[in-house]
Amino acid sequence: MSAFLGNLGSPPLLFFFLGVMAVVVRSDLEIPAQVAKALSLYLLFAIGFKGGVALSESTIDGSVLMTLLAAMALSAAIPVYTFFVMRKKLPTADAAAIAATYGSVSAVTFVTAAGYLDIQDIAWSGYLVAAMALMESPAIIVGILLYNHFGKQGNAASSLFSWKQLINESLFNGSVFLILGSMLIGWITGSDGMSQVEPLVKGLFLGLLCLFLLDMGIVAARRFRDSRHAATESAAGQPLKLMLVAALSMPLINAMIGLSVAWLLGLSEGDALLFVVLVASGSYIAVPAAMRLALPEANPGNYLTMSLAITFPFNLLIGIPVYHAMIRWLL
Amino acid sequence: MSAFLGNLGSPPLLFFFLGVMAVVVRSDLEIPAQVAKALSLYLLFAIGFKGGVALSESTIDGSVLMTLLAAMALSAAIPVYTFFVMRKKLPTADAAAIAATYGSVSAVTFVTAAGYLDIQDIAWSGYLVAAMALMESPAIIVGILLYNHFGKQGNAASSLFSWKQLINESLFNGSVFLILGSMLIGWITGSDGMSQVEPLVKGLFLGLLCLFLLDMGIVAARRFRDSRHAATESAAGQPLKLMLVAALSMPLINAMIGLSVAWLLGLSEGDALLFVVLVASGSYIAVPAAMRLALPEANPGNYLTMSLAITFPFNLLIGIPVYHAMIRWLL
Amino acid sequence: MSAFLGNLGSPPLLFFFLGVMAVVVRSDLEIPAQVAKALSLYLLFAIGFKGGVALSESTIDGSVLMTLLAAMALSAAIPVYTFFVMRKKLPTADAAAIAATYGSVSAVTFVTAAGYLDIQDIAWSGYLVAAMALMESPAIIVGILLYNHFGKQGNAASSLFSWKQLINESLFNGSVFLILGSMLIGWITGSDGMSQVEPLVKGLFLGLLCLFLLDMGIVAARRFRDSRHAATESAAGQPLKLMLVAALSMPLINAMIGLSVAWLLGLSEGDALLFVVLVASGSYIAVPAAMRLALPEANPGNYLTMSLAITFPFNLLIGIPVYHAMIRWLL
Amino acid sequence: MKTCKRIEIVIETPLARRLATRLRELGAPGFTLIPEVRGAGDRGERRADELSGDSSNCLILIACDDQATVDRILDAVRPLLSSSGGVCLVSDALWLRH
Amino acid sequence: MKTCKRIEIVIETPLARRLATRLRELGAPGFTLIPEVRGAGDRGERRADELSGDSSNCLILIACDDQATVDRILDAVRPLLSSSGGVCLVSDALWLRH
Amino acid sequence: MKTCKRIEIVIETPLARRLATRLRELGAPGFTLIPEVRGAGDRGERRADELSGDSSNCLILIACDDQATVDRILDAVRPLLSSSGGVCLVSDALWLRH
Ligand SMILES: Nc1ncnc2c1ncn2[C@@H]1O[C@H](COP(=O)(O)O)[C@@H](O)[C@H]1O
Ligand SMILES: Nc1ncnc2c1ncn2[C@@H]1O[C@H](COP(=O)(O)O)[C@@H](O)[C@H]1O
Ligand SMILES: Nc1ncnc2c1ncn2[C@@H]1O[C@H](COP(=O)(O)O)[C@@H](O)[C@H]1O
Ligand code: NA
Ligand code: NA
Ligand code: NA
Repeated sequence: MSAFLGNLGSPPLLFFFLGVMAVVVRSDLEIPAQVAKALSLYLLFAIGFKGGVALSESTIDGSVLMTLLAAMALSAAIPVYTFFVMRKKLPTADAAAIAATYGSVSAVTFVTAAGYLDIQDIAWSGYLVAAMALMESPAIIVGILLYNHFGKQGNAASSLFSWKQLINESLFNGSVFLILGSMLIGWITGSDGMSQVEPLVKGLFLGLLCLFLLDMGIVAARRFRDSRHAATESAAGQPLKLMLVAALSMPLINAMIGLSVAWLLGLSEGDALLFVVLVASGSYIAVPAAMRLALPEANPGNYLTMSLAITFPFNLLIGIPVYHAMIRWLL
Repeated sequence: MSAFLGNLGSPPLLFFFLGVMAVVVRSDLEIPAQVAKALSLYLLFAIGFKGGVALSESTIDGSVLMTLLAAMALSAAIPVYTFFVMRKKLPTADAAAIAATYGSVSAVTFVTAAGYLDIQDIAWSGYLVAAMALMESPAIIVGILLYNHFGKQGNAASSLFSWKQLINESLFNGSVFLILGSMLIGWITGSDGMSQVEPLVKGLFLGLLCLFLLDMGIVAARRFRDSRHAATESAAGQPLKLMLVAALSMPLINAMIGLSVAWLLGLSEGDALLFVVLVASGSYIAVPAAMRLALPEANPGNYLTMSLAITFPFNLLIGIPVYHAMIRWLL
Repeated sequence: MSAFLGNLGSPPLLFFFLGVMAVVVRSDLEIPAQVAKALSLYLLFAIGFKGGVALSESTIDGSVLMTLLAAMALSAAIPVYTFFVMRKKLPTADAAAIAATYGSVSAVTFVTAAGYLDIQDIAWSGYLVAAMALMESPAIIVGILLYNHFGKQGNAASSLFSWKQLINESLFNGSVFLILGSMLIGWITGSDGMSQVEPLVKGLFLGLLCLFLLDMGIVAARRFRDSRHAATESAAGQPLKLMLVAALSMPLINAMIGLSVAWLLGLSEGDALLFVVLVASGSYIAVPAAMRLALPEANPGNYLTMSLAITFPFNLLIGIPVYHAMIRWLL
Repeated sequence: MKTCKRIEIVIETPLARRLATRLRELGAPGFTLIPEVRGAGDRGERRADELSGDSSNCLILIACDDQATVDRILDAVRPLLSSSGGVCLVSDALWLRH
Repeated sequence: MKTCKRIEIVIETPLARRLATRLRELGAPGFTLIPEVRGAGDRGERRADELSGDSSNCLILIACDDQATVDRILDAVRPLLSSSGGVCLVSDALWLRH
Repeated sequence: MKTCKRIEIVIETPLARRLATRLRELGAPGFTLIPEVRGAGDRGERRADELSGDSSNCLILIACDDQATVDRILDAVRPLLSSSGGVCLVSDALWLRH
């Protein structure tokens, strides 16, 4: 419980709240778009580099490979069950997009969880950064395969869309590429490299995370407001409720799955938390961008709102400390 | 006198000069707009956070509340006298806009004064950051009230302008919101929070202030040049002279008022300087933006040029050390 | 040889490779344009300030002035021989633009070399920063003079181009101005000033250099790819080969010239390396911008591709350690 | 393809934001806004370099196939231009229907 | 001066990037792309504030003096607009020859 | 509403800056400049990613109701386009008078 309050009371989380409040009181506070983009690149660079250096100081054994494999397998498996559940209520394209979204991961949730562990001086292993990077693509590919198999063929944008291109994009997507690349460089240069970039990579990490989460709070709250408006206007109100239920239950269900696997793998406290957070989070950067191209008929008002405006804050504020408490209780 | 030279010789001030020089020699040096915006958000975040942490370590007593009240009262009172003086020479809308401008504050002048104190190891209290945030809105509201009462009614932009909206905007204006929010978070998380974000909030403060003032030097010098051109073209030359006189005497007069109040309140050396700087400075961000909406017939070539291109550099270069010398002499 | 590997294995260089790889695998990784611009301003600011502080701690004697003079003389002389060689194969305008390009310098190559020395704890003198700034303009002016003398007169853009303006621009070009200004301020404020901005100027230097070189890798690789496409499309293939030969031999030849002069001047190990790097590098910011205005008929596909996509990576990856090895062997 | 009017408005950023929210009420089927545009006109230069963004312009583009709506938009824009400056151009275009 | 068609397309950023690379294949003599444009239309607001950039629009401008090419471009754009939204306007202009 | 010419020029950033300062001398009543625009044409791609900004374009929009001024502007633009590339389109529009 103190961990729970500890998380809520840490500057990064409070800045997320502040961003939400800015939208609520209709303040015109705004982080310039290019700066927000740069902050997100910084976080990927820093976490990747840190992970790589940590990796260079440990041994990569069978259990590491098992964990990476398990991460990829989960990111391919989760979309399958998600798709069939969602399809009962939603059009095939939307179901596939949501499936891909939740199979993939949220880098910022991961980064925040890593910061949460750092603040509490709990160790975590660098290879989990690799796990994060490896979980982006399988979900995208499975999501599209599902749609192509169960949905009607011949979507209109197909003229602009080729499988080869899409696989390339999901493998070498900017975020995935930067994080893997930084990890590799951290791994090659080790602690010598770290000593050169430490003030940037470690010193500024939590401070810049505050500013980034401030922006995320603004963006998430705006999107939530938009979708509420849309729900009210369409007189139904039903979709928002459905979205809320799905976007709150999916992280919990997936966290349970992740927790079981982490337990089977015998991960340490810190590693288990990061693993669970990866499984429980949903993408709102790489996957939505891929979905706009491959499944343009899927409505981002569904999948993006769910992952960005509901699941992301939920994991950030409640998920991380709750998953942590469960891990402590279990281990 | 050594303090005076000390201020002129500090890197932040010298970078302001450098920006001015860039315009004088027609260099194409330019800080990208979104980066300049980000630097200004950083300064508000850092000074707010620092102020909040300082606040959490001190006790809030009656004298603190008195100071905050005095600050707000001055920011409402100064526009009144300013308006009636200005109205003798200028159209009502311009007089009202100038009044609002000088009732409000310049965050960067405040931040520079705080840096000036830090460099000289003179203590200042966190609640003055709150005073700064509280002084933005009253001036805007009084300025518009004055115009509505004494000016002709029915301005053309009224279709886009509603009182409710405007009050909301001046209360939850981005800068005000960020500084109050950061202060609140600094206050909640205290020194624990500070230890997490210290390298960003304290370590980089003066360095980034240098870069920001470089940009301010460029922007201020350009505006000064534009207004000189405008003055020459309109053959009169009179307005520029009037602007110069007003924009140099107002900070001095208001500094005297602020000094008296600070003395009555019994503020310490550092606090008195910050208080005086608040009263003596004029806004060039929040107020001009509000005036463009509420009083579009007021010419920003007057009020913005005065506060940004004349009063701001004056306070930065001469005001701060002079007010400091007076406080030392008085206390 | 270990120095060679040491350079290749340092984080900044590896991030340059990573940027190149991003283009090779067609990743959509991209540093926002304004942020990349800000990073380049930061590097100029930091290296200038550091150089100025170093200068304030040393004495400026005759040998310093000799070095500065030699630097300017080389930046005016190199374009002359380059022009006559290039003119045998290329149109006059292109030859003049390439001449100006290689007479001038690459600030980032210089900055990387300085970082390379810092990492290896080899001392270098602040006045070399001044040498860098002084080498930009002579090359531009000589290049245009050569073109005006040997090329056909009356270029079409002349309506927008005046000698006076151009000289002003090459003297007070943004980068030159910022670096000289920061150096001056570093020199004035000395170690007191440095203590205020140290975390920004020194702490973050290598980390931000990594991010900047990541961007440079992307930009250079894109340009190389474009020019290869252009070469293939035009069926010739010849120009690319010519460009490759010229852009690889020029830094080597100029490095030999620089090395001889450095040896004559009796420079120390660190200073000699920076001097050689200045002479051997080619501009891809200031000069191309000036050439677009003064010599619009010169094709940036030639001079910019050569300096940015070939010479720059060559110097970064191979040049610096090779020149260093030669200096060690010679001294 | 359907004929329509192409309305193009250059106006200061703070006013553009307000105008954008009003356009919907006026019945515009949609709009596109290009932010941080520079310019010069009767009221001098706008450099888009000021920190408040109040000296940058926006360019708003509206395609509208209903003449009554066009008139309503122009009536709303006219007083803005008189008091705060800016430019509004109207031309004919064909709107690709899909 | 030569008469030509001025095609103007507002479309989401991820699609705009792809469209731009296709334009050459369709025979467009060139194009100009204004990035990070905001807007609102049938599918709600696009604020250009999302990190993936997928909620910002681009405005693509194409001058084209060959009617067959114009038709080819419009045929390629039409299905994009149907599935992903956006606007395409065509008007007449004179192209300054140099 | 007054008839006018709507001149639209796409040109490299360094030249656009100069052109903008010349426009006033040529009698243009004003202009609007959209910076950092990308594009492709006869001279290959301009990606707006280079640090000097010299590979980005600007789009300059000029509304002008005086034919003599229009001609003067076009005469000044023509040689620029020949030597440095770019595009200039002219169309008719109505200028909302306020
Ligand atoms: N003739 C024109 N053509 C294009 N844009 C213009 C013109 N006149 C003014 N503008 C734009 O409208 C803004 C305000 O104009 P003004 O109110 O005349 O100062 C300027 O900053 C320009 O961006
Ligand atoms: N009538 C319109 N005029 C100008 N731009 C429009 C219009 N309708 C839509 N747009 C633009 O096209 C984008 C997509 O429109 P839509 O598909 O209708 O949501 C919007 O975000 C606007 O930028
Ligand atoms: N047909 C066209 N339509 C629209 N913009 C064009 C066209 N051709 C060229 N441009 C723009 O003008 C710039 C220079 O063109 P060019 O000189 O043909 O390389 C390009 O980068 C484009 O931004
Ligand atoms: Na997941
Ligand atoms: Na004041
Ligand atoms: Na050189």
